Amino acid sequence: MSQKISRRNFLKLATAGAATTAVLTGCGPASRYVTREPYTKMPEYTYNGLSTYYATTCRECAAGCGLIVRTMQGRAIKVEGNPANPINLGKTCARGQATLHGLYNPDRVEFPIKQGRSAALGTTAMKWEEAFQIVADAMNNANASEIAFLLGTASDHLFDLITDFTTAIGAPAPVRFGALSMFESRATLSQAAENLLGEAGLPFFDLANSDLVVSFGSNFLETWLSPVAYTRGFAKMRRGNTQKRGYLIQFESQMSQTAAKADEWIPVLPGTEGLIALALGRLVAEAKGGSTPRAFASVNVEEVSAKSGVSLEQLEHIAGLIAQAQAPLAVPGGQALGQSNGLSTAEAVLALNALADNYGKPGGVFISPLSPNEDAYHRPASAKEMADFIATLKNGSVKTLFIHGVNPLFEIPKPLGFVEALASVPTVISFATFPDETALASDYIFPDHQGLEAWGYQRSATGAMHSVLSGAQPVVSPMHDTRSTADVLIEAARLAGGKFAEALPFTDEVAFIRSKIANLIGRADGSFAAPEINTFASYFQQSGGWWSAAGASASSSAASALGKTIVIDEAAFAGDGEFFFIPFISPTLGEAGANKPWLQELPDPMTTVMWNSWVAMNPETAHHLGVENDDVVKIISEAGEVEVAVYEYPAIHPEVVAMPFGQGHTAYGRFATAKLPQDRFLGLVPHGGLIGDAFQRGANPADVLGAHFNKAGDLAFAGMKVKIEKTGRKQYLSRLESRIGVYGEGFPEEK
Amino acid sequence: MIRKFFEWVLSPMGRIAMVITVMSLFSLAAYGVYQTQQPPEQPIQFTHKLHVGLGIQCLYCHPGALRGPSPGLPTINKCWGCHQQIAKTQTSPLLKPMVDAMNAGVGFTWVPVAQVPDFVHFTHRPHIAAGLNCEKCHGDMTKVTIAENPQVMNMGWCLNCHKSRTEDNFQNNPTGDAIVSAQLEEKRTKLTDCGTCHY
Amino acid sequence: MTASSKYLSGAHEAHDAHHEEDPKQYLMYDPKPRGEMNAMVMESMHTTSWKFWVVLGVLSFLVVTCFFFAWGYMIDEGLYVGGVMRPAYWGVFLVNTVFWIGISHAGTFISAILRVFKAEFRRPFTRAAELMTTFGLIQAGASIFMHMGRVWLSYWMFPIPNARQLWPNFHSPLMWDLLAISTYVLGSTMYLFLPLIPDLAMARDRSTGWRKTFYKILALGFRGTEGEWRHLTVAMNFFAFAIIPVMFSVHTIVSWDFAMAMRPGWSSSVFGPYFVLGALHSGMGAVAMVLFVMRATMKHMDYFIRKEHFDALGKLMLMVTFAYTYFFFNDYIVQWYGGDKATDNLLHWLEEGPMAWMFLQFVFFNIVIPPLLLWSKKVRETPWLLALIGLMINVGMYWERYLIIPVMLTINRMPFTWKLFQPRLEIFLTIGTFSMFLLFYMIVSRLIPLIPVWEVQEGQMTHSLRKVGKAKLPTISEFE
Amino acid sequence: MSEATLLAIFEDLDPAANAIDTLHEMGVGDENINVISGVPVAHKILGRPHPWTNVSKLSMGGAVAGFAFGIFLNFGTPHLYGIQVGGQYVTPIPPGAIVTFEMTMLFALLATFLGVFLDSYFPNYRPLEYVDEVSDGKIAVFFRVAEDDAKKFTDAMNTLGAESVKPAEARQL
Amino acid sequence: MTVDLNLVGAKGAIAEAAEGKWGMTIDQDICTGCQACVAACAMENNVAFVGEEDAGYGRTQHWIRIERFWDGEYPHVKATPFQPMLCQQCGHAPCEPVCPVFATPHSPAEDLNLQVYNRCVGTRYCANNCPFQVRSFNWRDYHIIPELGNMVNGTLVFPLHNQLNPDVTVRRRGVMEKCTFCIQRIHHAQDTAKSEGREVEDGEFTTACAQACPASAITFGRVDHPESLVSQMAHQERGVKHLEELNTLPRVTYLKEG
Repeated sequence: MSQKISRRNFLKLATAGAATTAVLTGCGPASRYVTREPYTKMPEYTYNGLSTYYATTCRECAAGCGLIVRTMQGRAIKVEGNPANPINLGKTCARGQATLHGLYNPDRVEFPIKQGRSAALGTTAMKWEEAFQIVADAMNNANASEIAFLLGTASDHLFDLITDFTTAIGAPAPVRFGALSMFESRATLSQAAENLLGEAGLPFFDLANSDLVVSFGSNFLETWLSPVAYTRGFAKMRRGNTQKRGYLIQFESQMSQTAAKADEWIPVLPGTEGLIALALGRLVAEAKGGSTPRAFASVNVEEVSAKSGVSLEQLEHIAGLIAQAQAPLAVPGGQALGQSNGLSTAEAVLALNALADNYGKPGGVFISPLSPNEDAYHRPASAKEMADFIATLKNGSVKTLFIHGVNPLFEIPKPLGFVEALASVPTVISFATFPDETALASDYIFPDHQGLEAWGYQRSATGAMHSVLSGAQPVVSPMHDTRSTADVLIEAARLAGGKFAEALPFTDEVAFIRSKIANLIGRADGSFAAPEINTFASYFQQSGGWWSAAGASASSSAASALGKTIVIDEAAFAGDGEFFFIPFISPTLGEAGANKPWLQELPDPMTTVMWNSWVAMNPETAHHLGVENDDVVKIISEAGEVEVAVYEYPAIHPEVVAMPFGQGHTAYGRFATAKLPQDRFLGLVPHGGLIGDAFQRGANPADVLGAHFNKAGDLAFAGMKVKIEKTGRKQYLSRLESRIGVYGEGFPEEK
Repeated sequence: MIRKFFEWVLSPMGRIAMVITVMSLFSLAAYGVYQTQQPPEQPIQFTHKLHVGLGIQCLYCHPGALRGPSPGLPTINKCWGCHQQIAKTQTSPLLKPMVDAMNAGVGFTWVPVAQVPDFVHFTHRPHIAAGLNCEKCHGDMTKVTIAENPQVMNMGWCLNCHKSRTEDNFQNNPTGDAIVSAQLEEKRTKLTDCGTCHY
Repeated sequence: MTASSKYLSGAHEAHDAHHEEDPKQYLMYDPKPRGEMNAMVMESMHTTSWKFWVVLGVLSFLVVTCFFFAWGYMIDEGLYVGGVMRPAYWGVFLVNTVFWIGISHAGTFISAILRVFKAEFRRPFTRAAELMTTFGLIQAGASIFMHMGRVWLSYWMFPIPNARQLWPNFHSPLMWDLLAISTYVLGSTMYLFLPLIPDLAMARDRSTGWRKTFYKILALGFRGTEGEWRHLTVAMNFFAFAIIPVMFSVHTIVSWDFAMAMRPGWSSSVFGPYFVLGALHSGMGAVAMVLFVMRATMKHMDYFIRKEHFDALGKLMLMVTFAYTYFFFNDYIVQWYGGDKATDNLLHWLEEGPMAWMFLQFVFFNIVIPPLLLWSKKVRETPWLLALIGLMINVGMYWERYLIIPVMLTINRMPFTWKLFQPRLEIFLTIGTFSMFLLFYMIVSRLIPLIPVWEVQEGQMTHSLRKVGKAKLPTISEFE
Repeated sequence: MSEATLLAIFEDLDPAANAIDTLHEMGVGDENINVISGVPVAHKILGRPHPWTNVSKLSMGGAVAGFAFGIFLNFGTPHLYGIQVGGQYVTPIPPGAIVTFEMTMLFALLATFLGVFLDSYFPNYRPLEYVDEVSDGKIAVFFRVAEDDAKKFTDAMNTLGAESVKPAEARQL
Repeated sequence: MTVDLNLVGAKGAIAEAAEGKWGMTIDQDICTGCQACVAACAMENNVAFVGEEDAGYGRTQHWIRIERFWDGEYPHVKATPFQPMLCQQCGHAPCEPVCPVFATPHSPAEDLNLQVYNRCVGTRYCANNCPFQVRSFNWRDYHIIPELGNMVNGTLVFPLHNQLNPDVTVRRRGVMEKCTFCIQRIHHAQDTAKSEGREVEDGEFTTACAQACPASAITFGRVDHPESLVSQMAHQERGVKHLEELNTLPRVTYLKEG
């Protein structure tokens, strides 16, 4: 409840920003919602009723897609993809489109705030000058090792700035973590790549030029690494080649959106994907003739078929397809890696690619090129590293914790103990744009701009064979009294003086960014070239970043890969429940989309559920449990329990239950929490409705995840077993689909 | 009761009273309509008469009309561009608001006079391109101080013009040329299409 | 042998009994002096018990809350307080419209068609039926406006010149509806008023105080000169003939609102007559109920409204039921036989879906039960029983409309959108319209003579018993 | 010489008929006789001339006007601002049939109704010669005769079985 | 291209006369159902969100929805190809003639179904008569629900309104709405082309959904220009039109799998 009160206080305190909204809400058909009154001081480049377009970067996830935002009279009207940016080539996903609802969200933190961590202290507004002083004091009053930075997944200019800063003052390097990286298992991927190819880095799978894709639990059409790029690749694979229609096979225990597009979806028992990869490898090798490579020698196909529940015929059939395909491609990912044996699974799948000998070839596997101003691939922290970081917080060796771009209280599994860690840190300063759980649990909130109001750049870890640095610039003047975090740090460092001031010798954020892109000046192999910084910076702004003109040709060889023995040990499952628990990031909400009303209104592609979360289970399973649609069940794991409504999902392994991540907020604005209050005068028909705390929307699967890691240190999020209990309550899920028409509920005969 | 009223109405006094009531209602309505037709209160008593008299083109202050939907209303900078060179600016009480605004750096917001409802998507550009003069719709600005609408701008008014300018008569098509009349026909189709303004 | 003789004798007795019925049981052969009848009618208007006022109070409360307040609330808040949604964009409001228009058909049928065919039993209750037409149509109209999203702009549907140079769209069945219903409501109101004038004059001569003024104004100074009678009778005859096609057109056009639509289950060419018959079906039932209530609650009505009338009404109902059954079966089997996929889905949905209970009730109440009961003269002559059947038929007919509109709308050609309609605020507004109808009827029953006395007397003057041999035979002579 | 209007009230139709015959014999023309009754009584029963009426003519007139109006609505208005819908004619004939039919009927009915008002001078709240018994089914016969003959006629009526014979005075109904 | 119906005559004749002007193809084989088109449409056209209760009750305002069905039983169950359903801009639109006030007329110039919001009185007949069920009704003022706004010194302000697109009318309570093929973009493109004295080129602009679609499954353009991309897509053998048997002449072609 404390959060509730403090959130209310934001709204009470809200003054300056919201008053600038030039909006009428009169009635009568002729009244205007959007007044078209002119600027009082109109910039010469704008005319009334004509739009201006700005290139920037999407900050909704770490992919780094380029955007072109249409603005009119100082308001951002529409987000469009940047056609030049090689990551997304002018396309956007739903989350990118809805970023405007983040910009104009009614629940933003509108000015710096000091708040007690307990409700009693309440919240008070601050001046930015005080804020700078507080940050400066935090730096001064602690010796370097006692300052810690926790950042979001994206590798952006702020990360660079803080890295430089910490290295200069000798503080521990910033930690980047987020739900996306947690569910993407980047550490596992790069680890596997290193083990097999001796080259760390994020593999890029060139779907576009492949003709047969075998995906092991990888959800590349939804949220995995760079969904827009991979979707484009998929489309090309399917229809790009006029001679042959690309073929997609998906091994996954529940039919994800990606699996729904697959020509063959093969339900497997979680944790057996690696075995299947090996078995396929062996069969393919045999089909091709010649000796079976060491990688696949150890595996016993019958055993695999028995364990995974994939029939021998199916395995042989698929092996045959792979053997015949010109450019077969195997993609690991998603729940396959989120297992205790995730690393070896990844290795097995990469080995399968090695067998197909498609490394560095079109339609094969590449190591994603580094970004222009990147020395080496800095992947976000793995769950293990995060756990260590939390441990350091716990043992009180950190006096001040700066949090930016991540909401650990919501995103991190409870057993990692971030709550206690937070309690043991004297000063927590959050730079959150929105009043999320973590921000409300910190001492100060010094709100950063929303992505569309901010300067910066973002590296794209993967998604294209180009080396890409996406540039960001403000498309509108800030709505509220917010400051860019970089500016805050620079200002504070200046106030702190001494080594701090030396560490950040910049007038402001822009100056820093210019210093970081300076090394590209004069490079001729890029999207543009400029002799000196001013021209370069303006081009950089205008075209939304810099990228190499030609796709890098990866020179990795896979010779060594096949020589290595790969043993897939039995996947270990924590907990004594009878169901495998598979969490996945909601394709529409992503990790942090819950506060954007239109993302909430988007139906989930597979279940068409809106505004809430569900647990998908096979109708048989539901029948055995004696529950049906909309019944609220309690999911109990060793780590905790959540209550969520049942969705009878016809395409899921009977022993598996799946649940989307993204809902279940207890803060983070009105759309993410309590449902829109509807008219109660005639709530004769209960639709929607809430469970548990009236202030929570949906449920958060992270509450039942335990702290178990695979060998690469990534979270074994799919390695849980859970019990399911009835609660007897109902929660009507809002679906777009018709249960009469699609499932024949209450419909007498076969449609 | 009813009967009494009935008889009273029939009596001469009653009839007079009735007439008076009806007339007063009418005059009230008329007054209301009249009120809606008054030019609004502007931040400055801007005299179109004077400025147009000085030979300033409409498009100088309302340039958007050439390029896009809305001609735009001049910002204070534009006013200041000329007025700072005019001595009278500092003295004239009428111009005081502008001077103050300029010094305060706030500028002022005009009240749009010729405003179409938000379900009408009107664009100036094609009208100017079609060779219409501003006064065709906005009246003769050499006569008014504060701009006001010479007529009620409703759909019938728009359509009349659209139709008359595209009908295949001697004035539009003196030679009776078949191609011209075909063009006129197509143009009329476009100009009387609901979707041209409403979406 | 014995058995057969028994049968014969039995038959014989029955035959005799049939002959010995007393002509006095018929109103027309049981004349009373006009003055007496006037007195009876006046008294029936004046006498009210406390019960009357209690019911009146309850009804007016319901009208204020459930009709005016609820509607105002809906206009203020928007239609979302109702239950309409995709795909059931139309809901209970149009169900009510169709239902009330159906009720309204009874009046015209009885007072016009029976007048044209000179069915003498009509005389005492033409007005009671005609009132139902007017009040029913008022409710129907109200329901149409309730259903509109922006009712304050409904005048855009009227063909009036405007600055937008736009006229309504005469391609639209809704426009035909508007014209037909307005014609019908005006016509039937005038047709109600014309025969009322002499009775108002009668009341004028027999009342004092505000009633005197009231009747004086309404009676327009009617005296009963030959000229006035002549104009009146000519006009009434014209109305009697002219209003019949209007009546048929109205419900046909209402049915076209559905039949013209490109939807499974709706697009059926038999809908026109099907709906008209349905309307008469419910209308007759309603008349039966009204007569029963009148007879039970109002003074002296047992003189004017007798067994014979219920009997005749019962026969009418029987006939209409058969006709209705024929059309129902006609519509149903054509749809079923066609076997178009969407239609198939729809029929399955109706018969076995969640609303199957409604479908069954509708079939039983309208088609199965009435003929079985109305067969016997005893049933027909028992007022409460006939009223009960009337009630049953009306419930059934309401279900029928409900099935045709929201339930059939559930099933369309896009299975992804199928959803079942649930009424919300509509429930209150429905109660509102029903209360308003009853309220009007109760008020009017005490304001105007429900029995057209002059028509009754005219009838009694034209009927006489002529002695032929031993038998007294009823004889009817034309006065006009 | 001044005239007087007498009013004889009869219980039944036959004496009334006889009375009218007698009046005719005594030289009172039909134009000076008027009959008021509580039910419509056909003229031939009392041997009265056939009363004229314009109602039916007016109805036909209304019908024609309505037809014209319907035609205008359906085929006229689209040409003021034609809009295409659903690939149909701008001025379709089948709906035209409906529109014209309804308008015809509406106008005809209205005309009939107004016709009654016009023909019988409704509403009319001026004082009129009337007796309440009429609405009790009595037959009232008015006739205008010379002041001097009033006595004679009164007797004649009484002999024919009139309930009462008195000079008719106009009064507020 | 325009057709004078009174010249052309019978309904049937128009079918040949007008193959349409603007058209769209949707490749169901590569549509991943990612909802990007839905979001883009909402942002471009000021489509309102309705909240959990109304959304669950079938009152979503989506102008384009993505349908998917199930086929078969586990483990051989298959999700049918995602099927984006939007207004098909029929040549013989059943929704058009039933409106009593001409609120949804046919545009002779662009050959589209228009929805004139300010003329609509909300009889909802058009929605009933739409075989594709793609019309959505404004059951309330979804844009100004008080809970969406913040109270700032006594006045309610709606920050979200800043995003509304001024080129598209914001619908009020009680009117019908539907996909317009982004007619505001069509007009803008035509206006620009005209001001530059040229014709609108193929691919010069496109609808919001087509622009956003990451898989480029949606193509938009002139179907009456044989060389335009959309015509070529539409004339593949796997192109089908929905409910063609109703002869409503839909302008959207769906490209099936395989």
